[in-house]
Amino acid sequence: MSAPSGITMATLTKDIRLEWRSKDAINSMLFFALLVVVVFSFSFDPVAEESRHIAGGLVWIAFLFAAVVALNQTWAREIRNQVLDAYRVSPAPANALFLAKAVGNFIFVALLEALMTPLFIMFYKLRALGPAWQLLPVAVLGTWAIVVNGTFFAAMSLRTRSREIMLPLLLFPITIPALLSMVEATTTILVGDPSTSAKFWMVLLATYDVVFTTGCLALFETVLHAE
Amino acid sequence: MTFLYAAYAATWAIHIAYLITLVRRYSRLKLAVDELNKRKR
Amino acid sequence: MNDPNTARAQADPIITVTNLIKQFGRFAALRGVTASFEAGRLYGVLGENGAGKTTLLRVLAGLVRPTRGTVAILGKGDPREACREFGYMAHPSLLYDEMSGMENVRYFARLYGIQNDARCAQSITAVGLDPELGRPVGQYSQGMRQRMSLARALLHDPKILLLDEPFSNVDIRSAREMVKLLAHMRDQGKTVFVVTHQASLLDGAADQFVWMQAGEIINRTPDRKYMETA
Amino acid sequence: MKKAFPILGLLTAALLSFALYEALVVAPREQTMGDVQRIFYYHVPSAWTAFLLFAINFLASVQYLVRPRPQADKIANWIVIALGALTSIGAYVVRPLPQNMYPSSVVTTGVAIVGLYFLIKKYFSEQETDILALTTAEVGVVFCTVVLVTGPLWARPVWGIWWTWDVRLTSTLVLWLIYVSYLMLRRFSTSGQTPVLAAALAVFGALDVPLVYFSIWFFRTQHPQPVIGGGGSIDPRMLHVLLINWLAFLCFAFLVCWSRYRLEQLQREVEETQALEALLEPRSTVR
Repeated sequence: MSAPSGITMATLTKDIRLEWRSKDAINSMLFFALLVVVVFSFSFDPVAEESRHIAGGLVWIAFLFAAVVALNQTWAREIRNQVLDAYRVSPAPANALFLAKAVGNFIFVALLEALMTPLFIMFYKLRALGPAWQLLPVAVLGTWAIVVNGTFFAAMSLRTRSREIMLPLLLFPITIPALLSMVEATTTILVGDPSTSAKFWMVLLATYDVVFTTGCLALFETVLHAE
Repeated sequence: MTFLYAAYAATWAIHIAYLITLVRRYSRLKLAVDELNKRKR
Repeated sequence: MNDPNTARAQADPIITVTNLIKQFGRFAALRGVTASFEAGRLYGVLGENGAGKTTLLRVLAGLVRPTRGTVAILGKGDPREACREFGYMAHPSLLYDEMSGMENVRYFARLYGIQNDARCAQSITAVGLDPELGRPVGQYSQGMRQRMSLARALLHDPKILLLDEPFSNVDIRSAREMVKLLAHMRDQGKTVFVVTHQASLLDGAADQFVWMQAGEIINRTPDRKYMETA
Repeated sequence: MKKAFPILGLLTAALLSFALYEALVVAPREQTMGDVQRIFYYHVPSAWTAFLLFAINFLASVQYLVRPRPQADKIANWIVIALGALTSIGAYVVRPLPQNMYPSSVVTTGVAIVGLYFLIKKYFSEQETDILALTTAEVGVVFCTVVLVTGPLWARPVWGIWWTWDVRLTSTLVLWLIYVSYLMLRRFSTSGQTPVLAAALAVFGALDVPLVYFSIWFFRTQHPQPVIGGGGSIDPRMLHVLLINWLAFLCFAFLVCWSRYRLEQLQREVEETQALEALLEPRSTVR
């Protein structure tokens, strides 16, 4: 029985290799992210001063939107030839598959965000007044919060009729506290208001990640095998 | 004052609407039960 | 129960199924199947569409939970615990289309904790395919895909093989080769279940034919002719 | 037991009308807001009832998930007891408590949660915990809708705005969203094990509640908003009327849950008999 981490790595490298080989998913997603940024920028054309107050919300809503479309594809390849059955029949633990898929999604969504951020900065003439380095931990914790629950609910919505719409329906209510933390942390950093700091929001995001990562690892087995 | 009565009325409107759906669901179920009993005899 | 030196022990029931019922809503896929199967036998499971053949196989593989009834594989109550002991092959290929046969088999080998590629290449050649074939599985013919899927099922040298329509869309010559391979495995002591509509292929190879109809086993005969004439 | 239902129904109706009388006439008139403050006597009890129902849903869902796995069952018992102890101690240790939460009420909730958990454990079979979870979720959403309707109706005359990001009102809104998605998952699921999926989502939803509360609470401290129901202590006579109303709503909720529970039980019995019939039908296979 090879260590679960071995299986996670194998699944992750397999996914990345497939993604790299077919590239069609990544290209369409990158173009989609670009569209989302442009559409958002058209609908709001704020002056530099104002944009600092609303940019946090806009950026994260755009990321969430792009992430949901990416998360819907998580299990597409496993469903096509019922490969999931091959996995369920094998002695490999369910959590190894989940972690590989979650980390794979994290890399995928982070890639989208890396593309979208410079565009946002350009379109909204953004310049962080507060400690800009704090944006990185907020982005990492926030993206993981979306992706870990997203992967879990994508697996859960496999068992429902309208699969594409079920994922956001399940994901958004549960993600509200994380979304609020990301938006508020980003806005506090951008506005650079000395009286408040983004620390509380980062602590809350970290707790959110820990709580839901444990929850996902505890419950994924039952969801995977609920045929 | 009207907001007070509106709020109270709304509360009961919601509850009664839900109870109506329960009653309708129950009557539909009753049909199925009767049908089953008929077939069993 | 497992007294080693008597003949009876050699043919100990490897799988016992009691009063197995599976219902999808109102459709009764399995209506109470009770049977036990000995090790080292090749069983041909025959029957029309909707007779419950695939459901029975999926219940044995632990992919489907029975509504009622019990399944015991190698003395273990829950098939999932015996998952290392059986190989499963289904109508869909259970392979990644974008990866070549070898890459697929190597990935699934990792799930069973098998690191060396020699074992993977060996199971691919066993089904008569070339391990070096670089083409992705998506571009294989249906017959080649079925055989690669069989290679994936044989990979970890399981005691039990659960094969759902392994010969569909496979040309007669390669189907006969597959049957020879399965018979060889049976001789090595493996228990092989083959769900198929081409029963004639199993003549002379299968030890027993299990006839299913409307979710029940209606007959178990040593050869196919007996059922047709009855 | 069947004939107890109408008697209880009459009793509850009487209690409800008495509570209505108390709320409209007996309760003292609030100086600043005037009579519109009386919405308080419907708004807050509905919220408390909804939270209680969602708590029962959470406990029943945990039961449903852990009962088939004895090892997880033991762990769950200890977690619940620890949770109860934690909230009771926390009530006195944590200063300042979020606005107008009295230590005594926090302790009672903590103890009630533990009590409810072991009550459900004792009297409900695995299948019944699933029915209980579905019932409490559905009726909980109805009470939550009431809260979300009466909230703005109260905010409008007093502050001239329909919606205020008040901590409790917003938490109730998020809770409402979570449990509506729970009900939709149950309706859209095509899986044989829908209760398992629903129980997993219910656990996720409950894990989310404290995070929702604290994120909005801190959000509110940064953007001060008018607060529904005032912050300070409450006139004892008003509290008296509030508790009567809450008792009345609890009885009403109990009756609604009971009938919805029986309805669901009957529904499942019908489905089972139909499935059994299909089982015994003459052998017709798909040609």
